[in-house]
Amino acid sequence: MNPAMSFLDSIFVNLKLWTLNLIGHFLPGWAVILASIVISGVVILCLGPVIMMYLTLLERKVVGRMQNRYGPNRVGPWGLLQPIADGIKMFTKEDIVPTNADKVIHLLAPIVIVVPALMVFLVVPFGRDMTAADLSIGVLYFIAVSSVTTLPIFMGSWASRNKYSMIGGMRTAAQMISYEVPMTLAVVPVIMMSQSLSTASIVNAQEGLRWFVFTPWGLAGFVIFFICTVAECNRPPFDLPEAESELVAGFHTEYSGMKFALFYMAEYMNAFTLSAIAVTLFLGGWQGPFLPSWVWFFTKTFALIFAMIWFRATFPRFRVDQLMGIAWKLLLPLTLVNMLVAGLWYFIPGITGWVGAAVILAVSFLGLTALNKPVIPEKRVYLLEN
Amino acid sequence: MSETILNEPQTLEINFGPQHPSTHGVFRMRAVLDGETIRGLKLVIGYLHRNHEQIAENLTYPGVFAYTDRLDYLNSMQNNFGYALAAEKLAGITVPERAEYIRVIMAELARIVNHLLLVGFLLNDLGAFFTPCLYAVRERERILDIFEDVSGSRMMCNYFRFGGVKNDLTENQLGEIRKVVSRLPAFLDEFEALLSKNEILCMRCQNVGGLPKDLAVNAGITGPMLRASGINYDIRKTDRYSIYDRFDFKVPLGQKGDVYDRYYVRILEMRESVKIVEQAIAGIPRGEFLNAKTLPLLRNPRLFKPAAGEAYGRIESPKGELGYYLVSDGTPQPWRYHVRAPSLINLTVLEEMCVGQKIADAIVILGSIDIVLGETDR
Amino acid sequence: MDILNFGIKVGIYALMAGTLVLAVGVVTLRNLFHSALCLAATLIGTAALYLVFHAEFLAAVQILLYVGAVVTVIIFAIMLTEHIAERSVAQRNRQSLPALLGILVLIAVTGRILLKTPWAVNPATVGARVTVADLGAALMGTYVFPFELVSVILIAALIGAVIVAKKEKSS
Amino acid sequence: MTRPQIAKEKNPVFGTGILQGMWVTMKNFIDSYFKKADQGGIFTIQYPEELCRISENSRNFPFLVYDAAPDSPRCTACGICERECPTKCIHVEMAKDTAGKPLRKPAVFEIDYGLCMNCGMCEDVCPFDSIFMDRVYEIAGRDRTKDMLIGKDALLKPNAYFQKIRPKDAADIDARRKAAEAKKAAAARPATPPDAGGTAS
Amino acid sequence: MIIPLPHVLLFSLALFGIGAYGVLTRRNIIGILISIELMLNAAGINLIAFSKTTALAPETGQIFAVFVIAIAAMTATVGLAIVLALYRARKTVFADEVNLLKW
Repeated sequence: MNPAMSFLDSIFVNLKLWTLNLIGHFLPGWAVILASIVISGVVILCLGPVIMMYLTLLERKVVGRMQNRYGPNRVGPWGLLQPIADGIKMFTKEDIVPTNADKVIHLLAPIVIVVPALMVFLVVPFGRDMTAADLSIGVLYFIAVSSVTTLPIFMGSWASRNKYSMIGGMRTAAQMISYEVPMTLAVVPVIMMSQSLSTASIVNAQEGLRWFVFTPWGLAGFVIFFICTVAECNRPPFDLPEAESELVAGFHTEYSGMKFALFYMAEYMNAFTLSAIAVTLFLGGWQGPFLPSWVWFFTKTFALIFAMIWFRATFPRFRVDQLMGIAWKLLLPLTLVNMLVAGLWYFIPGITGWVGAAVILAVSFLGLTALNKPVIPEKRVYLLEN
Repeated sequence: MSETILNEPQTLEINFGPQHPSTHGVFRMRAVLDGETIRGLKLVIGYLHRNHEQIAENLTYPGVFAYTDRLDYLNSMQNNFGYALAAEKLAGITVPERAEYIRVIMAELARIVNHLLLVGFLLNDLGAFFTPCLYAVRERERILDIFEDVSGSRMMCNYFRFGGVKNDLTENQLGEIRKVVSRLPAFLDEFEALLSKNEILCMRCQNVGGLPKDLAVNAGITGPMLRASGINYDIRKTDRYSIYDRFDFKVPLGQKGDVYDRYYVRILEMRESVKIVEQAIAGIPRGEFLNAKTLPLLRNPRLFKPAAGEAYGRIESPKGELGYYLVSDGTPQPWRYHVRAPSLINLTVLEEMCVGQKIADAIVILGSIDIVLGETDR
Repeated sequence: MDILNFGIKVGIYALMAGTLVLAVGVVTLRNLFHSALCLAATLIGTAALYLVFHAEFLAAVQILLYVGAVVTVIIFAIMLTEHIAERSVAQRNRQSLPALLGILVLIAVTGRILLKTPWAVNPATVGARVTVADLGAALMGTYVFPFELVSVILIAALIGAVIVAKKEKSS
Repeated sequence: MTRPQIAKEKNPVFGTGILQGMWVTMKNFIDSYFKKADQGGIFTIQYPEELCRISENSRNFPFLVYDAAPDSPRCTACGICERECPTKCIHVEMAKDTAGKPLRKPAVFEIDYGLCMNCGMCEDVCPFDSIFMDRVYEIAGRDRTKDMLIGKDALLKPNAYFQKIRPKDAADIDARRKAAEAKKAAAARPATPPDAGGTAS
Repeated sequence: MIIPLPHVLLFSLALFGIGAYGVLTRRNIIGILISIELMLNAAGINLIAFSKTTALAPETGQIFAVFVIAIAAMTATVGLAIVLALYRARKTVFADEVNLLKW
């Protein structure tokens, strides 16, 4: 790697070190530690909302293009200031609280929901040595923290005292608990292979182009994990909790103004962090040739986010029982098979293991879909009468 | 919907509408839910009642035309057609050959418009984020451009007149129609690639909201909904009104009568409509577009005084059998005017189709019935 | 470093006090939903306490299972049985006072014993950092029997819960 | 005998239909950058900068035509349009001179655009070729009673305007009127004194 | 240990006491279940604290805490399933109204 590249690669790390050195000249040691935490924290606290704002713009642009229209293009060049205009609008909107609402919890829910969304950023390796806190239990931390998201959604739906909200909240609980299971199990092969829970060392285990997604179990795991992440952050085709054609707006029906914006923000930050984790686990994180590590990371992450937006532009929504059926009857058995396959792949080296693993996965996928009779499209015949 | 269901501990009564994103207007359903399953469902209609029939009885016969546009505001051409048929029958007016062709072209274009929009919004009800809807609207726009070019208005066309149509079709306009229609098969292929085999759509639609044959017949269901249940009943074929006997087209029939069949029958009907329009453009004769004898009647509507009597004109509107019943007492105003609105009558089986299904299904079933509140509530 | 250490200490005591306040909320709040939320907060507080003892794995499991799953299930049940838990219904039985007295006595006695006991602190254990790998090895080695037992019980509980909660078809 | 039928086969592998659908949206995404509107590109119109093409037949609200000057419109205040209007949105009052004699021109001619449903009935029934359908559309108002009630002065537009927006119809009508006038003049010349000739008020 | 062991033990004792109070006084079965969760938590804290200080093998306490969490999850599921069944059958979730075996 040439020096210019390595300079670019570690530009943010060096920037922080330099700042800390500067502080070290003037202040005692504990202040430096504190400053280090504060710098990381502030960066994450800024990064989250900014990413969310521009994700909304990106989504509207991409969906617009897929629907043969421009998307926002009035505020600023190419609509770049649209998120700011939206933010101003959100701030100035009236905050409506229903009469019968549980006021305290109604207020707390949108605040609480942002917290886990931001906390996940802590373990995301944005680039070489760019993990805010390289926890030894990184992946588990991510799973644990993202599972908390159910709670504020429940709070919001219950506090609104609205039947639509209530049904949305019920759906959220069912959906998120169900999809956590295959999601967690899909991660297991990765942990088995990299023999670590720390996100940074998982990325290190995918050195070069040995990304996990290039193995049969990795590909299957990635697809399952990605489907589950889409379901976890309630994005189409799994957006049942806020299904606007059925439940008006689901759990945030009764929210307006800034509170609604916070729900929105959490959703988009979740979309980002979950994509980032998927990249970390399966797509080699920041690993990649030629470009600086963080460029690779953001490219891959945004590719996944693009895929999420693409899903949104293409698919109808699942029904609640089908959603559950897919999690429990299709994805969960597949993850179990996948764990087995990962073991096989590990112990049978070379092409045999590779092909064997692929065959087992393909056969089990076909078998499971064939067993799931109700979800298989039927053959239909249409008579043409005179 | 009995009180016993309501009194069970786990049921929840919920109102869909009149302000709800997917009730297609100000329609209201009172649903009793058990978890996500619908145990009972009651329709509440009439929020858009505008006294259509009473208004029409206080207008001259030609003056009603503009009001029929507003019945099923998505395909005013078809509404005009039915009313024109009824009034022509009442007054014994003949329609010139060319006008008949123009009428058929317009009616079939309106059918395509309606079905495109229906499928688009059905997909919206299914939760697709506007993409199929906007693709459908993209094609619909081109047809609406033709409508504007021909009749002067995009949606409230008010194009038909007793004994013909308002304006003639120029060669240019015919070419334009041919161009638009020739795009449609390719578009429908793309549309089907997006939808018809999509597993999510199939899962959501197949075996949902099935309507058995006998119930469909007994409830008086007509239109694509009836044909999706497998009954061959198309007024274009049975009545052969206007000049529909001259065209070669088929009536697609479903088998199960579920939402998927209703969706797919409509796609196939659009393909048949394209065929009809192509044949009509090819065969359109020269001649007058409006019966010369009725022109003074239109210039002076009070002279249009059909002899006392009654007439029922019906057409196969995209939603079903659209009938107009007119009774004349010899004055310039209809003595009785009644509309048999397919939207309303097709809606009556909603409860039978929805009970036992999930909430999401109820929305989709409602979407697949294809109602327009302007016609339902009148 | 003293300032930092002191800060951490104050933080831990504050955490413990806050957790206790929330726990009191759990048992005293009338609205069951509120008390379930308090429970979630208490559990998160305990998880934070686990972090203090360098039991990161356990903290994560605590949040994942307790907050993510158990509390959610509890709230689910509260929602399903909601209209019973109205304000007009008494949420407390008549043994409040005796219960309170008894528990105060229990706490007093046990607390006294706790403070009197000379705890034999094992310095090797204090310094040890338990990694997830250690835990895994222990689960699969020394404690494999209880581990399997727990999984069997889990399956049994799962099936049992499904069967108990399932509606009879006939109605 | 096999009847004609269309069979919709099921997908060989679960998930291929989903991928097919994704391909369609991706194709549209790419096309939106490289293709023209009628070939699958972006078809929206950027409104204030671009305007829709409006056809000659297009109609929305009625207006009145005058030939020479606004104070001598074609309208004779006969009230036929008022009577035949399905929504009764037209209000006409005939002008009277100081003696109270009717003047065969409107004193008040108001159309409530908020009520008008653009049907074109008034145009059909007008025997004096006076009222026609306009196609202005940027006429939003803030008050439904004040801004939407259009009076005579705003409604009256010169014949040149009509010729501009609907050249074909205007040419037909002008020719017919000229012929009628010529015929009338020809018929009038021998019967009446020359000073009564100006009946084309 | 950054804070002395008895303090932690006192804390967990208080937590246990609060939980026990809840179990004794709540009428609602779900409320009782919630209180039981609190008590189990107090036990978990004790396990961790001891495993950090007095235990011979440092991972023992953690492993048993994991078991406690698993058992707690089971209590919650089975208990709530019973509550739902009860609610469906008897329309009540109050422990003192479930007195079928009394006579």
